[in-house]
Amino acid sequence: MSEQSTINFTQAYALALDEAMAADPTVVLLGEDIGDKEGGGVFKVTAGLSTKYGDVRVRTTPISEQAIAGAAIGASLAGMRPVAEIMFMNFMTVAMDQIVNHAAKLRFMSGGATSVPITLRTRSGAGSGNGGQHSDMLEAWFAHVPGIKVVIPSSPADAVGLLRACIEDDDPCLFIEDGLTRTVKGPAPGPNHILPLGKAHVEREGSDVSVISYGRPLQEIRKLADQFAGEGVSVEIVDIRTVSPLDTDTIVTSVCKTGRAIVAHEAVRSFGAGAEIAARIQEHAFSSLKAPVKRVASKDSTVPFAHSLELEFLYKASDIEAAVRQTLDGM
Amino acid sequence: MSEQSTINFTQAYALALDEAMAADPTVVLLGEDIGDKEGGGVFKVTAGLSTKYGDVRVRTTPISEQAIAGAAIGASLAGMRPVAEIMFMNFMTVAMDQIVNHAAKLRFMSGGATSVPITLRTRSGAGSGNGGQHSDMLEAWFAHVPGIKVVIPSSPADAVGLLRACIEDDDPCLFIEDGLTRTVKGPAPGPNHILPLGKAHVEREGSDVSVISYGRPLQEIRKLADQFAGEGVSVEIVDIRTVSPLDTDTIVTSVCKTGRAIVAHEAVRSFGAGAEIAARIQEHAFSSLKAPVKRVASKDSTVPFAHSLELEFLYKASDIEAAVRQTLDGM
Amino acid sequence: MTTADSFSSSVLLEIYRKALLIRVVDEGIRGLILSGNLRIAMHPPTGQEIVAAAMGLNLETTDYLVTIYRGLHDQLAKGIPITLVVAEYFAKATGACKGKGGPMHMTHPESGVMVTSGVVGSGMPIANGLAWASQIKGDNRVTVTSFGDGASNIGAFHEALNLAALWKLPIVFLCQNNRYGESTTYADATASSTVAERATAYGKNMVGVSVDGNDPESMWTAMRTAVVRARAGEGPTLLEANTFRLSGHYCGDSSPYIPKEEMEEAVANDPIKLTREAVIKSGAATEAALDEMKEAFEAELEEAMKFAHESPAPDLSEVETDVYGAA
Amino acid sequence: MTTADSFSSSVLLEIYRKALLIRVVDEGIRGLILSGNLRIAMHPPTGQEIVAAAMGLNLETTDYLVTIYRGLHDQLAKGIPITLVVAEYFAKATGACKGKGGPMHMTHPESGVMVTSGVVGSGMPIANGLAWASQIKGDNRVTVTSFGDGASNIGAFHEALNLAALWKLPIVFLCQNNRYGESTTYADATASSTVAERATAYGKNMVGVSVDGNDPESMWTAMRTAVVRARAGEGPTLLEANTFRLSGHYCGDSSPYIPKEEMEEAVANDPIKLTREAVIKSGAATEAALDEMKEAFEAELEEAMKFAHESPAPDLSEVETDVYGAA
Ligand SMILES: Cc1ncc(C[n+]2csc(CCOP(=O)(O)OP(=O)(O)O)c2C)c(N)n1
Ligand SMILES: Cc1ncc(C[n+]2csc(CCOP(=O)(O)OP(=O)(O)O)c2C)c(N)n1
Ligand SMILES: [Mg+2]
Ligand SMILES: [Mg+2]
Repeated sequence: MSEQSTINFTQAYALALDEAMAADPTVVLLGEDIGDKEGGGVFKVTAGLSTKYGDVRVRTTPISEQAIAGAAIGASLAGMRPVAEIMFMNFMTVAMDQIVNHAAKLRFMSGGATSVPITLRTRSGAGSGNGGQHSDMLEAWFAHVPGIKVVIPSSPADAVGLLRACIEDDDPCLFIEDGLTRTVKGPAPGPNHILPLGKAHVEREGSDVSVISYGRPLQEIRKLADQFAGEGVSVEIVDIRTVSPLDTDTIVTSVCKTGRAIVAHEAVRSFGAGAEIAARIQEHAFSSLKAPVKRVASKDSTVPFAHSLELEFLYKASDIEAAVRQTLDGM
Repeated sequence: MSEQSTINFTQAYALALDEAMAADPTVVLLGEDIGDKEGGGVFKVTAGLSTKYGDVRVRTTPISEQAIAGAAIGASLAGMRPVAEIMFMNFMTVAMDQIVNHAAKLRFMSGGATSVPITLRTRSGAGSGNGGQHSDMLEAWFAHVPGIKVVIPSSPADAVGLLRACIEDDDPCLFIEDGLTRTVKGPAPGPNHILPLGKAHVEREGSDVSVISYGRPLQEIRKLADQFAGEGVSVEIVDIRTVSPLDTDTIVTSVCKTGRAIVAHEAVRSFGAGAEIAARIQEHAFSSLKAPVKRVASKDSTVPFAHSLELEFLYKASDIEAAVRQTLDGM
Repeated sequence: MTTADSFSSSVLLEIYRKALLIRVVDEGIRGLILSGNLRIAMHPPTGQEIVAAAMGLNLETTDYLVTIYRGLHDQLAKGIPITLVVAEYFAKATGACKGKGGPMHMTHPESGVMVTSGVVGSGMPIANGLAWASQIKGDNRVTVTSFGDGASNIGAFHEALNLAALWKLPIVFLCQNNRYGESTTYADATASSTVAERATAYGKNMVGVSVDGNDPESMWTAMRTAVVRARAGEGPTLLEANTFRLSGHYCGDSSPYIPKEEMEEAVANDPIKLTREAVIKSGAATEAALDEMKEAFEAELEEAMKFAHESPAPDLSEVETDVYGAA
Repeated sequence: MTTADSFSSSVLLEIYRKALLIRVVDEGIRGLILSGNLRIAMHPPTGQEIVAAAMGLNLETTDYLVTIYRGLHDQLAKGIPITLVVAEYFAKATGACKGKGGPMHMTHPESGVMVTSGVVGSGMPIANGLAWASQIKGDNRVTVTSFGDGASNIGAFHEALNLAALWKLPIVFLCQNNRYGESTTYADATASSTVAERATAYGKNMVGVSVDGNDPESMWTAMRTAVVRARAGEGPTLLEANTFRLSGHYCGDSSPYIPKEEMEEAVANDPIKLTREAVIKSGAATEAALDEMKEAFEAELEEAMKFAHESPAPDLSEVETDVYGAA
């Protein structure tokens, strides 16, 4: 990283939006407080963009998530590529009808006569002391809705490449940003870095165990993989990048090779995305499995306010480590 | 069934509501068109109740799902046990904030100072030609939200016992009714039939394969089990009844015995409840499994209008049959 | 499709023409359903034809419409070819949406019918987006979004009207107040005495107008004013068209919850009947000409039904096309 | 806690007393945060104290309150003991919610604080339910639900006000209009020139009133009228209290988006300062007495902070209690 320039996640989102707006005049942004008059957004991702591209293309909205999602959908039907910011993922609940009954379905229900190329950017994750209504990871809900793609980046460069891909995609995409790691840095990508959606990334090859994850936990998994390497355990890391559609092939190929799989995510364990990944692995790699697929996730509870409780709620790096060791023991 | 009286699902829901209202004056109903002035509800479940218990306890609302859910929550905080009807499950999307951020969390976030004993009754299921916005099975979403219980009955008697249990429960419960099978009959339960929540029901013992399901598919699974018995294949049927909390013990015990498991539900396959059940089975019964846990579910698509497409979309009894045969072949 | 600058007997005739077409198709489809020859859920627009006709006449093909499950009148008035509508009702591959959407989700961008929604109130936020796109592009289009009186009580209505007023969007919120939402009366659901007065909540950019939606002149004039206002960039209108739902909430609903006298009065004032009388009185057409017009529409419908009947069902592979499943 | 039937200098003093308590606690907590001694997100009610004080004085302990993340003033005015509030801010087991809810989710049924919500506008539908329960039981309680100007643009607001008017619920919708929603101005978010005029959309059962929320007499009188009206079963009020947010959206927000002059004027009109002057002028208390009052509150706060500081953190097992996990 010494030679190369680095950027953090916030800079990555901003870069992707800027590049997308420069490349395509139909890309417009809307959301609460996103204009420069309002300080460029609560998380400053859109800072400078309304000045650069004008208030018409970067539009601050009232606090009206249904109106925001609806306006994005409608504008997309008329040929625009709107990127809407829903400030926190828990507020997606306000707009679920628009997203699930309309954005995800209009293309199918119209028999392909229309499509909804919108991107919804939102943010979440526990660990910042925001409590029960600002921290949920709800990606599994959207993954359970055919028609909408669900994307979570694990590095700034991926954030650029995947957000650009969402904006260019002809279907609605949900792009999820992590609140806690927003200042974490990584190598900056080159210009116009666009990654494919629906493709998992084997970011580290290994032979003993596959650790499959997305988003924040990758930060810890990379360190653990180094640590295990020191012990002679070879960890393969699969970053799925796109929760839905899920790249079953890449996951299964990895597990068929290693025979052992850990799936890790921040969302609460039960009925989370990890369940789908585990279910597919055992479906397609049953005879290769030397141990059950283990899941690491946060506890089935509400995100608590007290920091000590919040840490106890969250999945831990040590949980992932323990899961790797157990699976090596065939447990 | 000859001696015993029978009732259909609609009568079962009505019976449970009537019994609950008679037993407890804090039970109140609210929802669109539910009063007798409006004909007793679109599905006639509440017919007669506003006449019997008065307009104060059975209240027709405007078309305002957020207001309905919110009123139920608020009244429950003040000691009532409201039962709210959300006409179709797809309209739950309008009220997701109230249900997920409030109903499910207030008890935790208040440190136990308050609780939200509400029941949300809703209805869904494909097969009736209602198309993309009236047919989704979204139980997995709610099961992914700690704090709310999710219940789906598979027989009229269970419908009575489980709906009564939801109303008596001190936590919010989502009770899901199937639209297509509303006139299907079964034995009537005795008075005040109340079943435990969170307990699966091994409704048929068997030794070769466990078929785990809930709701509508049980109608077909029962027939298939008879058919397989004729072929000398012994099917154990586990009706989970409560999707969340999920009775892992009963499921795992069954699969440890049979060594084979099929999970069937109507919801679309990916990221559905079947994934969680499959994931838990392989976690807890790994060494007993003689074949991968197979899932039968509807296709990952939007519910289509044309009946032929709708049938093609839906899981089929033949899919369950095929899955059983495959798993017996170790596939 | 804009016909004139002010109301005249020829406008009256144009309204009747569109309204009659709607009634003919509506009756034809209801006939099939009630006779057991078509097994679908359908929400008839019977009695609301003048509203739709006045809307359609004041819009260009390129203007946008977002309507609801009770949308047959709106869709035909906006110009979806009858064959495409009927074939979609028949769930055929030749329907507007290849049989995948059905009556509740009819879409036909070529006619400007962008969305038909089955979720009450949900079309309004989407309609704003279409209008917003027109504002950005300066393409001079107007968006109309239809909804019922009951829909004025849902949150999406409020968010949409606030945004439209705030952004001065080129849009008309057309509330078709038919006095009932399913079986619940207006008064049991809606706290304001008219829907139009709710415009007050959205400041000076939003105009609220309540008219007799069954009266061709009032309805056409109000619609024209609202569309002109929108197209001129002067802001949105909440236009409440007072009308009645003559065939129940869904086809087959005998409306037992509607008082007998109320229903009788509404039937006596059937706008198709009254408008026909008015056309003849105005001299714009003779009885014979109108009878001929009706026969022509009936023939057209029969043709469409034949086409639909003979059309193939959608291929089963359609279940997994036009959607990005979870794979 | 209802103190009087009409405004008087002793009511003025009571208002000041509550408002001062709020300011002292608010400043104390902000001080801890800004000095790095408390690492929490906090939305200060600075400048909105008179609104809350007037509300609290007009309610009984058994009356219900639903408030928002910016809720410290409301919670204290309604009567949650300071120790419970402070301990909750400190995330301690002795807090009102055992440290599990935090400032954004403060609950204390014994004081009638039933819900504190972090989702804009979401409290209003729930407040209706509390009021509905009172209506059913005839328990004579009133529910007040606080929210911001920005919240008047979200769907839940509309659904709640329509239902409340329709059902004539004993409730007061208290909009604390502080001119900003985060960094967006009132005018950039809200199409109506006042929030109160939105009452028109809910018919005759709903009254809309806009008052100077920083003026003790106007605010107290408006609140009293609304509460009396609700308790008498005459219906809900949309009461808009015009005020200002002196310490930014969150503690640490320097509000660069607020024009300098606007902020200076607001600071010059700090209601705590003006009300103190009015109290002294009215003769209800001397400077010295008010200084003493302040010192007493400061001492009380210090005590509460000490208690909170020394209190244990919640046991880790609390993560899995008070919730029905998926098991
Ligand atoms: C959000 C939502 N809630 C409930 C329904 C069920 N529903 C379908 S139509 C209808 C009545 C709508 O009344 P109105 O808006 O007056 O339109 P109308 O049917 O009278 O044309 C209801 C309640 C729905 N489709 N969507
Ligand atoms: C549904 C929802 N959308 C967005 C937010 C983020 N948010 C928190 S406070 C706030 C501003 C609210 O403004 P207002 O209602 O005026 O209350 P104030 O903060 O000024 O007291 C916003 C947008 C939220 N909490 N909930
Ligand atoms: Mg209606
Ligand atoms: Mg504000």
